[in-house]
Amino acid sequence: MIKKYYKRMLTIRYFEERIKQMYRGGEFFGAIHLYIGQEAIAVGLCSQLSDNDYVFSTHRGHGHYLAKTHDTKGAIAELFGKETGCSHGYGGSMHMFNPLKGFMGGNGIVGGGIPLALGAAFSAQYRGTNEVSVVFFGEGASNQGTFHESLNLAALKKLPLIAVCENNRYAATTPVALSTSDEDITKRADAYGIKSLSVNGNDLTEVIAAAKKAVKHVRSGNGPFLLDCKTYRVEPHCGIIADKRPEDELAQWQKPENDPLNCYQAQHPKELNSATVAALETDVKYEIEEAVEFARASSFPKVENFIKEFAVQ
Amino acid sequence: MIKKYYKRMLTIRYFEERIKQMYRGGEFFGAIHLYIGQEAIAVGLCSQLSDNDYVFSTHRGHGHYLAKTHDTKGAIAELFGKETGCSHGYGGSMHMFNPLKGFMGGNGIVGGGIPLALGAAFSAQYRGTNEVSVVFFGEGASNQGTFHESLNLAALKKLPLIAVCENNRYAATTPVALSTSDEDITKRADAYGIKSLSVNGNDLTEVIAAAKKAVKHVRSGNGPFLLDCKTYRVEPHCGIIADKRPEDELAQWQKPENDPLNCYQAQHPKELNSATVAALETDVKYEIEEAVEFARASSFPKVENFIKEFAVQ
Amino acid sequence: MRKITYIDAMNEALHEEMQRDENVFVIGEDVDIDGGVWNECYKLMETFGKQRVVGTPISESAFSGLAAGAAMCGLRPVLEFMYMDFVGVAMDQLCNQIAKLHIMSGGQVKIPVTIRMCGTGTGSREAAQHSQSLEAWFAHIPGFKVVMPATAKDSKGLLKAAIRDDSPVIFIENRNLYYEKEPVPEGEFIVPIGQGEIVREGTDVTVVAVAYSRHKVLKALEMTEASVELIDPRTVDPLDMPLILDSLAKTGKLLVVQEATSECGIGAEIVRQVVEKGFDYLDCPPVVLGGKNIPTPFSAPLEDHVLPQVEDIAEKITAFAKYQI
Amino acid sequence: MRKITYIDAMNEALHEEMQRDENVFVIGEDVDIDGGVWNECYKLMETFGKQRVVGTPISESAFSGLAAGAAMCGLRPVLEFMYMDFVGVAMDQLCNQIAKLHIMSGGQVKIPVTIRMCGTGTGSREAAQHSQSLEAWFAHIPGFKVVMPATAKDSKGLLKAAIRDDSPVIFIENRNLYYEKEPVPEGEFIVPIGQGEIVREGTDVTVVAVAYSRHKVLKALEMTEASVELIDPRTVDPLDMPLILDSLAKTGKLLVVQEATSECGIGAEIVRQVVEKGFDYLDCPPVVLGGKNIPTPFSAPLEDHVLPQVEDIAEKITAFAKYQI
Ligand SMILES: Cc1ncc(C[n+]2csc(CCOP(=O)(O)OP(=O)(O)O)c2C)c(N)n1
Ligand SMILES: Cc1ncc(C[n+]2csc(CCOP(=O)(O)OP(=O)(O)O)c2C)c(N)n1
Ligand SMILES: [Mg+2]
Ligand SMILES: [Mg+2]
Repeated sequence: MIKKYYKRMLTIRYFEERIKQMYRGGEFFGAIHLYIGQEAIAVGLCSQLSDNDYVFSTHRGHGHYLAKTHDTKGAIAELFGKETGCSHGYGGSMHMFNPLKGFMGGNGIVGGGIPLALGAAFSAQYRGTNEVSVVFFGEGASNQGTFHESLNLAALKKLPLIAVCENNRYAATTPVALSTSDEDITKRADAYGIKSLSVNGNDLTEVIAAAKKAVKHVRSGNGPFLLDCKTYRVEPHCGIIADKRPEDELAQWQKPENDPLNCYQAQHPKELNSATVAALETDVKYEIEEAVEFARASSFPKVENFIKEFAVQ
Repeated sequence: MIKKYYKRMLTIRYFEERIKQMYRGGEFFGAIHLYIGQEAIAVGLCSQLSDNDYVFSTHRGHGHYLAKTHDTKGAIAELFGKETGCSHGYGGSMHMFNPLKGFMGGNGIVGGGIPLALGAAFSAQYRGTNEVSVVFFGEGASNQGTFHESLNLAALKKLPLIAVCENNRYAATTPVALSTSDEDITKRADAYGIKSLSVNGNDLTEVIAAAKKAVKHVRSGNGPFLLDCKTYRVEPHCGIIADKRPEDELAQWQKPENDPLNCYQAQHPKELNSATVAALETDVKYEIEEAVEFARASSFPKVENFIKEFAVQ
Repeated sequence: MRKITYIDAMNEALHEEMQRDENVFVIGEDVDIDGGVWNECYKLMETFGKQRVVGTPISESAFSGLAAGAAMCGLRPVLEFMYMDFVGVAMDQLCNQIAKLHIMSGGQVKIPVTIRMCGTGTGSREAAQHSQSLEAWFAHIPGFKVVMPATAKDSKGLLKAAIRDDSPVIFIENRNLYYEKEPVPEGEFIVPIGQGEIVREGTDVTVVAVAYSRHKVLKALEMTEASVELIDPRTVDPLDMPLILDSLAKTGKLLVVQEATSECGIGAEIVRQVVEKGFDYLDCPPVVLGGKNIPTPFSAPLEDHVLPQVEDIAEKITAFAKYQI
Repeated sequence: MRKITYIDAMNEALHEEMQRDENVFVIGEDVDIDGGVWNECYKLMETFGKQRVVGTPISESAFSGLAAGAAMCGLRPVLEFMYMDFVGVAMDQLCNQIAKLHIMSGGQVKIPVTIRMCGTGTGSREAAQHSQSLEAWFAHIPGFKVVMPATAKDSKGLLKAAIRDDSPVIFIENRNLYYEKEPVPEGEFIVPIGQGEIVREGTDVTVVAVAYSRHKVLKALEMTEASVELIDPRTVDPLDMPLILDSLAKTGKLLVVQEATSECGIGAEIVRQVVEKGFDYLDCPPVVLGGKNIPTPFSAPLEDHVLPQVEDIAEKITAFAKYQI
């Protein structure tokens, strides 16, 4: 398990590094928002879910996608706009989909996915399955009206929803102190009578433990749960935006003990000794290069099919 | 003061009774939402405001209008759609305006006025005046996204806003338990670090005391304040909607001790002895009949002016 | 034929479709209590229970999104806005989520949501925030179908078609029609989306009447000698252009009547398509008679002034009929 | 003439107007940090301080309402949406509040709010939720003016006009133009709202190019022999119909090019007005070349297919020019 989880975080990390490089090289276009530094949250949550459970993601969704589906090829091909992409090239970075694996899409609208996640939770309740619905969102999104409406509604209907706030301290260039009047999002959960937990989102062990609790609570029909995960966005917000955060702050968060991968490795020196990690790194790199080749070799979707399938008139 | 406050409540009560009668008689049209049973809240709050302070109202706004402006004539004429109405006939029941008296309009959209009220508070801060901005809304409205966004923003910017929730236990036909996952709205204020108080909204003395505190807090630059006023909507939601609430519940709330007028009278047996009350009743009735005559005698707004003033093209 | 009201006809459709398909459920404010504020959900709660008749707080964004997410998982929600005017608070969930999820997923998810816009209409003195007919907003956004039944029969047949359709359908109701009894066939029937109806045949002028305007035009016809071909498009997106063009081939003259403001409305769209596809049929300039470009005022004479009245329509038709090339 | 970028031109307008009138302030996400994400607020914070350069949480409804309320009290807010596509979350505050407060109050309050729709545009592979041109939504709602500058000069002149206007103005920017240097006169100038511009004179065909399409049409002109009169309407509500009609009187042929979907778009509105007011000028059917009726897909070849390309425009123009009555 430990190796597996580490490998998943590593896959996300290397995926994002590779993407960044190719994006800068002009190999593909569109907006990309990198997940580097937040890997433990996606991996920790998804470690407790099955393919039947649902994940709703955000604009910063590559990590969620990989953690839920393990589909590196589909993800890269999607970024390239290829027909082998997980959304057949129609979605791109912000709209990866894989409903067969329970991945219900990213979202280009901040806070836009929270109401959608209610629906999957509702469907589980309606059919009497024990599926759960997980929605990721940033601390910035927690100030959108949809957050409030959805949490109240989830609580009223006791829906099996896990709301995961990734508090990475910034919304684009705005620091959390200027966006969120009380940074402690669990207080918002309290206001609706929703159970919650705050965790160090960069410590996979903590996240897994919290995710276990949340999933158990929700699967047993006790209604929604909120997880407040403290983390940090290491990269700039996205491709085009200048990043002028304080250097010492950046340095602080890049220290080994604050990096989710290093932190997890330090906790498991035996299972994740340097030989093992080196081997994993080789594996993951190989897998990603394979996926890059796959994406490059794939074709673009055909305009003719497009018209047939989607045109209304 | 006691007589004055009582008279204000009485004016609202009789106004609404008269309106109901005329509406049923087909004398005017449109939606009307009566304020009967909630008089103490509007009167209590407005007792602490000057003409320079702002009030933003709702679909159920006659009481707020009268308490803030004392303009019975303008209100009735507006309901009749006459050019002497407080919105010159353009607004009707849900859109009474009187900016000179600080009455910034009703609203046909539930939760729609809360963001607007931020703006008046912002303007006070911007200009460095000590005006306060008061917004009324129902417990139903507290589940709209605008409530959440506005309170967070008000707290962040320390705006001089008083948010007054009139929890009258119903939103149209939906009881509060089915709309608001935790009925205690002050918990929501807590989530944003906003100071708040819960009061018996049918007890004018309590409301006045709370309003004093709130106004003092806000005027001194300490940021927003939330008042949670427990009350009950005695009449049906509006003209067209069936009302099938439990008879015992209705009876309970119509008991003298729960009626804001009776309650206040009982607290002040001397100042509000039966002779005084009878005299006030006569006065108020006369005033309202005068306003009705005024409204009836007024003209409709002229289509020609309308076109000149408002047509864009 | 038996006569029932528009609202009861829709209520029948809901009963039938919920019976037929256990994935159909209704969601909206007050739908679970006393049959909903318009009586549109009469007896649904008693028959189908609260898991399928879902009352909500006043949280239109959240419950619209809930419907979309449920649809992604295979359910078929019928979602209610108490008045069409309130849709502003949920436009993102409708237009960026519901309308686009199918294509953004590369076709992997379907969003068979029926979105009932209740209480649409004018003339009852409800002022600017309760008087809008916003079909053009949705016709402009790819991904929706938009229907506007103007009779009890169509209200039933189109609601059933909408619920069975795999695309999101905006279903726009008119409050002035709710409680009038009209002939409606017994039992099952569907009115196909995309099919207009010739209400009256005629040879001088083609009048396309959107939604409630159908009734105003019928009244106007009593005041004119002209031979009018009256078309009710019933679906405004996609439009039944063949029907309109065939009629124009005969009459050469087009008047569109709608309650929405003319600017960028359905009438403008009909004109765009008509001139592009049937320019040679036209004997005179097509005209749209719509709401004036002013938010609807409360006062009766002003409201009446802003909206096309029966007399205005009759006058326009007569002038059109007289028009010589 | 000096050359500066579209974004710097708007930034100049903000500096000048904030200097001129202390009631003008800007509000939106990230506007207070590093000059905003588009650099549109460069140095505003340093110059005017945080009471007049108001950063907000991602709460578009709340801060749009804040702007409206502040305007009711006499301030003149300039409100920013980071992308036009995000406006869905605030449509109620915009269309039911900002557009209607003036009339609902019987004229007692004014709402001089400028609403900047930043980041509008297509072609940069940002997919369905970041590629919409929603001017038609606002043109359809009475109470707004809607402008769409397509040059650096107009971006400055129209922004100043918008800020000084007492009505709410929807100001739609195009992200593809942001960082290109173009000639802009020094100092103060205003481009009046409601005035189109003849970009090229010609005699065969009138092409009305909405916003960014102006640049596509200019490229297309290099591929055709036709003598084209190119009009940039600049304001799409109210439209400068005299300018368009005068041109049509000369050419008899109308092509509208826009990025928004054609259904119920500005092009349809132009056609509606043109046929109503200038039917006899028309030698052939007016055509709108707009976005296809499909949410914009991500993949490059699909996105290009959905939007009018330079070649499509050139082809249409050539065909139009050849068209004989
Ligand atoms: C409704 C809306 N407003 C603004 C944006 C632009 N935007 C995209 S991401 C972002 C910041 C989001 O911050 P947060 O929710 O904390 O997520 P993070 O980017 O930190 O992961 C903003 C403002 C948007 N996409 N949608
Ligand atoms: C956005 C929106 N949704 C729904 C409505 C219809 N509506 C009008 S009043 C009302 C109930 C409001 O309840 P509450 O906020 O508690 O105020 P109350 O009527 O009890 O005073 C509803 C649902 C509306 N006007 N606006
Ligand atoms: Mg963040
Ligand atoms: Mg209530």
